[in-house]
Amino acid sequence: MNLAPPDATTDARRAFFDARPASAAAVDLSVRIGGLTLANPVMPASGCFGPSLGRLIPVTELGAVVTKTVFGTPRGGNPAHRLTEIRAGMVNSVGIPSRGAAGYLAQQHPHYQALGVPTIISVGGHRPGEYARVVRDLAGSGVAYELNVSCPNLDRHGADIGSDPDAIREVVRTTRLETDKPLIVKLPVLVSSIADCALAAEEAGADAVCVANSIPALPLERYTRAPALGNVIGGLSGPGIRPIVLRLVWLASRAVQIPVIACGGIETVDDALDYFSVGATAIQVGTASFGRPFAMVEIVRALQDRCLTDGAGDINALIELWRAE
Amino acid sequence: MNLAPPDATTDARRAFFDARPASAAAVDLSVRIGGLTLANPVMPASGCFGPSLGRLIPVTELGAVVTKTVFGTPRGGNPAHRLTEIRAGMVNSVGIPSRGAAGYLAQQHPHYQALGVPTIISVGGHRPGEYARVVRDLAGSGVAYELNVSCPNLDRHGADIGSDPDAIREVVRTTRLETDKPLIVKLPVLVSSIADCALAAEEAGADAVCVANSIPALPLERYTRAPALGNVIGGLSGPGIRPIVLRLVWLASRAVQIPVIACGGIETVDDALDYFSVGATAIQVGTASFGRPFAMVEIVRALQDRCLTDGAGDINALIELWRAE
Amino acid sequence: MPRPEPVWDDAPVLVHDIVGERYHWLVLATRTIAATALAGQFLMITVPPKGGERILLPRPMAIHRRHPEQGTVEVVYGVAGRGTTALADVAVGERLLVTGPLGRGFEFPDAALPTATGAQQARTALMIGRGVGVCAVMGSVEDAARLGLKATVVVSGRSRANLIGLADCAELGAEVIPVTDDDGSSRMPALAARLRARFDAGPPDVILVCGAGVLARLAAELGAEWGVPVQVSLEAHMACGLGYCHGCAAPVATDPAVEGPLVCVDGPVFDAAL
Amino acid sequence: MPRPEPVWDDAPVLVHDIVGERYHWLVLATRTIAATALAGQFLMITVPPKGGERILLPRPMAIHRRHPEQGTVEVVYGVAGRGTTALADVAVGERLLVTGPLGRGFEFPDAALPTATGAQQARTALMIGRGVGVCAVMGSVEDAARLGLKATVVVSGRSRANLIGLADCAELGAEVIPVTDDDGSSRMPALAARLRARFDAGPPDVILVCGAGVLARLAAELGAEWGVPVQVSLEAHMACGLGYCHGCAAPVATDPAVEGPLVCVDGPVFDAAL
Ligand SMILES: Cc1cc2nc3c(=O)[nH]c(=O)nc-3n(C[C@H](O)[C@H](O)[C@H](O)COP(=O)(O)OP(=O)(O)OC[C@H]3O[C@@H](n4cnc5c(N)ncnc54)[C@H](O)[C@@H]3O)c2cc1C
Ligand SMILES: Cc1cc2nc3c(=O)[nH]c(=O)nc-3n(C[C@H](O)[C@H](O)[C@H](O)COP(=O)(O)OP(=O)(O)OC[C@H]3O[C@@H](n4cnc5c(N)ncnc54)[C@H](O)[C@@H]3O)c2cc1C
Ligand SMILES: Cc1cc2nc3c(=O)[nH]c(=O)nc-3n(C[C@H](O)[C@H](O)[C@H](O)COP(=O)(O)O)c2cc1C
Ligand SMILES: Cc1cc2nc3c(=O)[nH]c(=O)nc-3n(C[C@H](O)[C@H](O)[C@H](O)COP(=O)(O)O)c2cc1C
Ligand code: FES
Ligand code: FES
Repeated sequence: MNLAPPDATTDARRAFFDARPASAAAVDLSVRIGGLTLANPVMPASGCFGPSLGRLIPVTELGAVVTKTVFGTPRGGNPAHRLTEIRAGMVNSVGIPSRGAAGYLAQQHPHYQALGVPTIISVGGHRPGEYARVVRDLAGSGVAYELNVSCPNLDRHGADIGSDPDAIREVVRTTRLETDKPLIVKLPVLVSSIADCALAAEEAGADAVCVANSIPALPLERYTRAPALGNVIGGLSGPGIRPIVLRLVWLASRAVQIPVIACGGIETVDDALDYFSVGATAIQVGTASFGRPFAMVEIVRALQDRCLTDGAGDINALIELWRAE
Repeated sequence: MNLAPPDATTDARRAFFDARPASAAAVDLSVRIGGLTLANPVMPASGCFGPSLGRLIPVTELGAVVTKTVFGTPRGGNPAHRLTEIRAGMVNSVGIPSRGAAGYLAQQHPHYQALGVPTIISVGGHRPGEYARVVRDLAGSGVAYELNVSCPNLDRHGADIGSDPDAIREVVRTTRLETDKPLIVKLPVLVSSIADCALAAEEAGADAVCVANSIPALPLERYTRAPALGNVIGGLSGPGIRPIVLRLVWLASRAVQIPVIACGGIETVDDALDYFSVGATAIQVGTASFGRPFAMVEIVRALQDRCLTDGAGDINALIELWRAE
Repeated sequence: MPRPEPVWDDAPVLVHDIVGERYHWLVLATRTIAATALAGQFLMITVPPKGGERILLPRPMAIHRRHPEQGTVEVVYGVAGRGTTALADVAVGERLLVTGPLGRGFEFPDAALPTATGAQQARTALMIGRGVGVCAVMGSVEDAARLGLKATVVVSGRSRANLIGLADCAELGAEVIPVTDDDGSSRMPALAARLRARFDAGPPDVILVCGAGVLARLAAELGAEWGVPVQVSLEAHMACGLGYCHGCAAPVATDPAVEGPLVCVDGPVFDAAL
Repeated sequence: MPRPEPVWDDAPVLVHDIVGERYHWLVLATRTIAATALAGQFLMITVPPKGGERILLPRPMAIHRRHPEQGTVEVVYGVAGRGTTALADVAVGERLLVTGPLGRGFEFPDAALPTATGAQQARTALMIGRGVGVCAVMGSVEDAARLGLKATVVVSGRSRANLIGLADCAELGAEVIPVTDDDGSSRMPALAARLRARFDAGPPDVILVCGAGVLARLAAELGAEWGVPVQVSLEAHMACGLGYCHGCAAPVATDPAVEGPLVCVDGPVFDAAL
């Protein structure tokens, strides 16, 4: 074979790692979550990031990173297949394997610390009372805790903890006693009233809500109709869920004063601005990072560029330009 | 029915109106919903059918037709735009205009009766107590009532009536007193536990549940980010919601003994079989009829053909072949 | 006039070309629709799936020309969003699922028709369309030619190259008033003055217009001045085209307890009430 | 051997052809990956959006051949579902976003390497692959050629026309045992007998196999009989390829409280434990 020799690194990739113009870096994209100030409003969605992604992208350009959900005690996760892609989007039933709080601290947290970005630790529980214990066991590590209440409540026939405002209140109230760091409550989609859930979190002392987790779904194999996932049910994510989550973010933002962090199908700066326009303060990127590892970094840079071109001094001014109401 | 003569030019359309082979017509596709036997398990979704569609297709091949939801008193519906299409699917905020029960009986029911197919009347209410009154006012018209409980409960800050098992029980219990005809409860998607909702319907005396309505969503215009719908929020429907609704049908079927009628993104016989394989007894077709008016008739015919090719004597035998478990 | 019964048809695409700089021209073989469609009626065109792109809702499109002898209709459309982008990919020889003819079309009021005994002078009609809106009125230009009315057609567009229907008007013997943005002739005071100059001495017997904006307002104003009826063709987002989905509410304020008109069955052509 | 650092690259497609009756052959220009990839490592290939089709997850693909001097790698794939169907639409000259090299590759155990002082007779390796599974072992055939090992490659497929890598093996000086379904030679007792006949007298020093099915079981059996190590390359559905999504659980039973191996970082190559 006699093929023209290409460059060591293609132009696109070289340009990506070139230094950003000083004007862009000077734009103030900072946002506040409780007492915490993040350099910008872009972070990964829990479970869609790990320190190994930091090998591919300049992760220090992100506002924060979020860990995969940590449970108090070790869990092995679900059987294969743990994920698939159908036309409606990605469906995963990873099942949140976890090394437990102690295992996280010993084996994983050091790698997060080495990234040089604020680390938000996602926390899970099988019952409302468990979250506080996990946060206590995390012994002050991390800059904030994201309470993933999209976990089945084993005390209540398995409906998600986060679908019950009373359970949300209990999670936040008990966890609040263990830490002064910001608490973010990450809500599920399948709830009767997202406003009631967000309000419950706010009233109990949460500093922000994250809206939302993936949407439970059942993908079947074509032809055989066998369940495509080992766990039968998984969480649908990706751009197809965006219009559903946009409504939830809009309703949650109108219900509470605390910041709403939007999560659901964000791939580009325009998707982020859609969420900002309905009231979000920050955004998380999940599925998009798999196909385009640099998606988050691109969004941060595009927000800087939009501020410059739209003449917005900071992110709040940019968002004001796009408020839906 | 008044079918215009098919076009001389197109074979496809001529073939569609040709008589079906006797072998196909002999297949027993009948299903039972409470005391009612339908010739086959295929019917339109409420709001996605009207007698005018009967001008385009041989509607007598359907198992039943379902009316748009009828409220007790007249409602005008939502301002334009009432619908749009985005990549995730169709989104509608029609808002259920209704002429009220009396108006329906006087102006619309005669056209349904003229179709020569069993008519299931969809019934709406602003409060749990209203459904019984509407059914009483419908004075025995129709072969069954589908109680659309995906309506905001005006007594409870607007969460859907159908997201609260107690409210479902009240709707069914009070309506049961007014009629012996089959009652089908059509559930919303955004509920904490579809099993609890389906069980509440069954316990209170419903003959079937329909799973599910469209999924609330907020579509924005590209570029301007203005809400694309006059009502801001609408219902997402079409194939993109299928994996979400498949899970709900699976869970509901495992929870109750009464039939589960599946509704959500069904376009082809394979979609129907997907739902049958997770436990559905009958299916409804909504969005698909807009782009392909004959979609429902095609599904009925394909079910007949599958029974013949798979050697299944009736629909239950065909479904048994495809049960997921 | 009784409305023809709608049918669906799997219509072969005979022609699919670019016209002007931005429009697409479709000729579809669909004998029943071509034979029965009334002026101002429309089709619902289902966009076939292609390369993974799925368009769920059919797109409403005016019937630009009817050729009953040939069993064909013409449609002219602009690419607006996902649906029309995908439609533009359909090749000659493929088939398009179409439903029609649909809706209430334009109808010349009796006063505008030549009387059975023969009027003293030819009756006249003024049609006004802009961009693809010209298509909605072209069926009436066809009717006028058939009925012996004199038709004057305002054809508005961004530029000369993008005016739709000039050849059709010439073929049908209609007078054309071409106006464009690039020379300012399409702008409101200019166009209004031109029409008043043309018609103040002898107003048309009816005005037919397509569009909800300034052109409809101008038509209504002139109609009131001249004392002649005005009909306007409106657009709405549609799903069924048959009156059952209730998606195509006309953009008019209405009593909250009573549903207002539906564009697909009560329109798309409405009598303009000033 | 330390694993090379993965990079993403926007790699120009130099060749995209059909090979045999059912496979697609890609040559990608990606200098860093070509220079660093180890035998048995893989890429994640992002399928670009096209005509409305959106593929969200990148697809894992073995690196079939590495050409560090030319800065290229080769991939051979079969069309399975939506992702590979869309991938097959990519034209020469377009770019593909690829991440790699990823995972634990095949590594000859020390016992299979020629000693520094020179072994008395050449060490030998047996590679077994079926269909595109041949690609996973081809990097080891390259290594064997470079290191002076004698490689024997079982190339299995449905038919002669669909055997992958025959030309590669010839170029690399490897012995090929082609077996196919259509003449029955790929079936288990036949293939096992043939390999025993070929190797019982002088077994290979290592067996490398791709696939979770009968071939892996055969390799494990022969490895146990001959007392030589066996390495097997497995597949799993993947999202990240980097070990952080936890999507690629190996299809093995594990303690419910402890997560089992992940194919993308703990594999795809595992030591076969019989
Ligand atoms: C009675 C009638 C006749 C029409 N005749 C023509 C014609 O002859 N030529 C032509 O180019 N266009 C015509 N239109 C407009 C045409 O239907 C829209 O341009 C088209 O639907 C846009 O679809 P899209 O997917 O490209 O745009 P998108 O913006 O992606 O569409 C999103 C949704 O909004 C709807 N929508 C968006 N714009 C319109 C609109 N202007 N009218 C109705 N629905 C809209 C779409 O149908 C779709 O459901 C007509 C509309 C109506 C109601
Ligand atoms: C390490 C590794 C190396 C591979 N090397 C090759 C190769 O060289 N040539 C080749 O043709 N194939 C290879 N495969 C398999 C290839 O990744 C799948 O054929 C491909 O992902 C199918 O995608 P699809 O969208 O066409 O199929 P679909 O069935 O539509 O895919 C649905 C989902 O399942 C996943 N999936 C389905 N089948 C597989 C599978 N066999 N392995 C992994 N994921 C799957 C897809 O990635 C996707 O997420 C390899 C797989 C792995 C894990
Ligand atoms: C592979 C995968 C793993 C996930 N793991 C977690 C998790 O551990 N904790 C959590 O709160 N959410 C988890 N999620 C949900 C995401 O954080 C996010 O809420 C969801 O994917 C929607 O965002 P997206 O559409 O951008 O992916 C996971 C999602 C994916 C795809
Ligand atoms: C235009 C439109 C109008 C609808 N109106 C009603 C209604 O009046 N009552 C009701 O129960 N559901 C209504 N629905 C919901 C459908 O019956 C159905 O539950 C939903 O569209 C999902 O099915 P699909 O994906 O097949 O469309 C409507 C849906 C659409 C698209
Ligand atoms: S488009 Fe359905 S009612 Fe008009
Ligand atoms: S593919 Fe993500 S952990 Fe292996």
